[in-house]
Amino acid sequence: MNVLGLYNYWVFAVLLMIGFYAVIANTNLIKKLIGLSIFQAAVFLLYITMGKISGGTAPILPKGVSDAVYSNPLPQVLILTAIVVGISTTALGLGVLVRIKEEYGSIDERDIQEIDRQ
Amino acid sequence: MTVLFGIFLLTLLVITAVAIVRTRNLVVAVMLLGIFSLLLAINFFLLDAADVALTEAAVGAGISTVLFLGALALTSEFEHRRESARRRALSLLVVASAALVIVYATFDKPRFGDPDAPVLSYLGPWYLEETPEYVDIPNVVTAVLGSFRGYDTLGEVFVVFTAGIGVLFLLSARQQGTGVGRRKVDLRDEVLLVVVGRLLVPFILLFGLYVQFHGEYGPGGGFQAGALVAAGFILYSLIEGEKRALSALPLRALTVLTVGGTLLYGGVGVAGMLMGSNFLAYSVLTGDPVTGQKLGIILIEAGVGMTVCGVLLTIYHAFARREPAQ
Amino acid sequence: MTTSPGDDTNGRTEGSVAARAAALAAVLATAWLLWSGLYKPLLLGLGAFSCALVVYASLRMRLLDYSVFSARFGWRLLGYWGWLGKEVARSTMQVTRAVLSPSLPISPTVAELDAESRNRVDLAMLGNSITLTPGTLTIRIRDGRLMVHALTKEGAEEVMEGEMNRRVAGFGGAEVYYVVTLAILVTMALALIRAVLGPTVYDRVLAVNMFGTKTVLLLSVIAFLGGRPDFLDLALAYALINFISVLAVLDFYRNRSRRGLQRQDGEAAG
Amino acid sequence: MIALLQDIASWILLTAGGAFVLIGGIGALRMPNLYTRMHAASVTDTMGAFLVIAGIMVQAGLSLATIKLIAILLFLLITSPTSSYALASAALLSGIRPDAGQAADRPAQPPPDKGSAA
Repeated sequence: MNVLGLYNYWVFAVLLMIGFYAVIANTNLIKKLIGLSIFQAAVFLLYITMGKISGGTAPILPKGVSDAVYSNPLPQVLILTAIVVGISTTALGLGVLVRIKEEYGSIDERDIQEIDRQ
Repeated sequence: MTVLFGIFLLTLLVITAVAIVRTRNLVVAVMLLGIFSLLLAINFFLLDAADVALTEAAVGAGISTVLFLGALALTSEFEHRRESARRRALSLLVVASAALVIVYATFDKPRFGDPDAPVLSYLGPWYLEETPEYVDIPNVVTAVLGSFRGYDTLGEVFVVFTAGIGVLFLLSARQQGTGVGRRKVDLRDEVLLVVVGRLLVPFILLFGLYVQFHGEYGPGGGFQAGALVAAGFILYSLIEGEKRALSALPLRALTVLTVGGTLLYGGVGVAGMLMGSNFLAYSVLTGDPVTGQKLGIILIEAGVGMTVCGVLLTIYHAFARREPAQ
Repeated sequence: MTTSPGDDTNGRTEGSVAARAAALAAVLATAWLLWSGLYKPLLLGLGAFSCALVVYASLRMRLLDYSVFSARFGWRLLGYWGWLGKEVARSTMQVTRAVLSPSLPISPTVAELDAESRNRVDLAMLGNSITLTPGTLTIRIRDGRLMVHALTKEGAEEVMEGEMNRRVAGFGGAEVYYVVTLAILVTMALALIRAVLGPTVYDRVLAVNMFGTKTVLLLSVIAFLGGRPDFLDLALAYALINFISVLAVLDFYRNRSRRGLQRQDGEAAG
Repeated sequence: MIALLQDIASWILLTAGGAFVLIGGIGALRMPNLYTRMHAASVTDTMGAFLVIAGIMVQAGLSLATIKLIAILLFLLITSPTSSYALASAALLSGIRPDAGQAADRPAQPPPDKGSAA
């Protein structure tokens, strides 16, 4: 169990880097945004993992139970709001891309740079 | 055993992420992103984060797919491979070495679920112990979100609000064209979809409100509820078309919802000041501090729900009403 | 109970909007009371407010203008569901045999079927019943005609014979949860393989869809496994809204093909 | 005694449900084209879902949880054929012929998207 005890963090690292790869290796701007979403999800996973206690349960205290172990509520609060903020900001990014497409006729980094150079 | 399930699901998560990056068809990428979100929600649930899982469900099932597809319809659904092999190899190198560094760093981290981890030793237990006394509601997450960290949540609501305004500025400028926008056809000729949609919309809305008002007792609250109610209206709009959806819930009403929600949240804070305490201190709202806390949380959660719902629908309509570029 | 396509109450097809609104309010109030399970004055008040708000929204959306919540509750309907259940069980076994036998004995067929009733609700119920029965799948409904895809010729013939058409008108034993969780997880992996392999976009949508159902089941099971059955809300959320993304895909392709863009410009994407 | 009967009943229901869920998954992989795959998927959606949820219901007995499970099952039985229909209509619209017969994906259909298998 000792080695598997870090599995969540490894998945975090891999997901983070998959998202990062999509951002730096692709020239398509929507793909970059999708990469950012994955990147973001990796961070969510890290926070929630750190709040987990073995044998714990969700921090919603049922009546009449006093000896239960609860996982940490704080990371959950942070991530809960971050998810909604994440979709709003992603939408903002998509809005910018739509305008870029209208102005440049493309959402590819290369095309945009070429047009800008002219 | 549950830990092993978690490990299996996380592996699926990584496979999905790789598939998302590799595909050239962006619609496929968005579909895979849907699977990614489902897996993420199950993982959150396994990690005891019921509230977070419900948020991911409310946002990931539907809304995020709808928004991405809306943007794809206005841009392009295929990715033309333009980057050079050198760039990809270089990126891969950077990414792989960074991943190795992070993995190396994790060996210093406390093991999964370790109750002695530093993260778990200070604030978390304090919230768990004090919530029954100060706020007296079962859901500690809601208590922290609404009361203990009310400033933070207010900030998040402002961010959501700003993002909504931003999309509005970007996409609501007048365009030449028919003025109908991207969605020329609705699904009204699909009898089956119309019937089921009409049947489900009231229940989705009711479920959204149920989640809103049971946030103190179970997983739920304004963020989840706002997204769920928005999903209900989006379903209606998908089936019946933009025109009908906008006559049922006009853009002006959405603005009122968005602004009203934010003002309600801020107003509760100011009310605390006016009644002789600090900004966002709910205890003074009524004679009894605990009741005051409860009232404050219900009010600010309502504000959050209104803003989130208003912003998500505003964004959705902004994309749906836009004419695609030539 | 909450509701199924038919079992709403007294509204005959010609009932007035007000009567339908009252019926909807009653159903919603029942649903709230059953879901909530907390009967404090504050929550009851909020519940009443919520129901009123939803009815108002439904009126604004003109959901009650014609009767989706139409009627026909009664023994006949109960009998129908019982019969449908039997059909589903029988055809499940047929499809199971087909899936598991090495030679994959299928003979896909498309059949067209004239519905006996033109009523929209009847059509929807018929269409969904056909899809619910494994081995047959409604793929298009236009002007009272249903296009049905069947896995085997026999299946198509059975639908054509039209019986369905006529009819329409603290938890012990944790190990078993592990067994079923395992089955669901493996199926998720299989669906993921399908999502990665494709080959068409729609195969991937199908995989997303399968994943959604599996998620609902898995969340229900885990809620019990963890001893917190009050977290079933999560599964309910997915059961209610997960199909929106499939509708969004349909909407996307319909609006795109209407714009006269090339159907498969995928070759250019190579 | 009753508890034992409950356990046995839910064992049977859940195991059978798990089996059908699995069969649906295998079918979705083995079937030759989209429409036939959808038939296999519907085994999971209908029979699998019903048996699994019924199995949990037997365990839960008469409680709030059972009512929620009934609601979940009901909505699932309404939405899952609906999304199958929407999916089939979308596929039909984009020219994937259902009369492909036994033929596997490739010949009868438009070229596949250049997907992740690339």
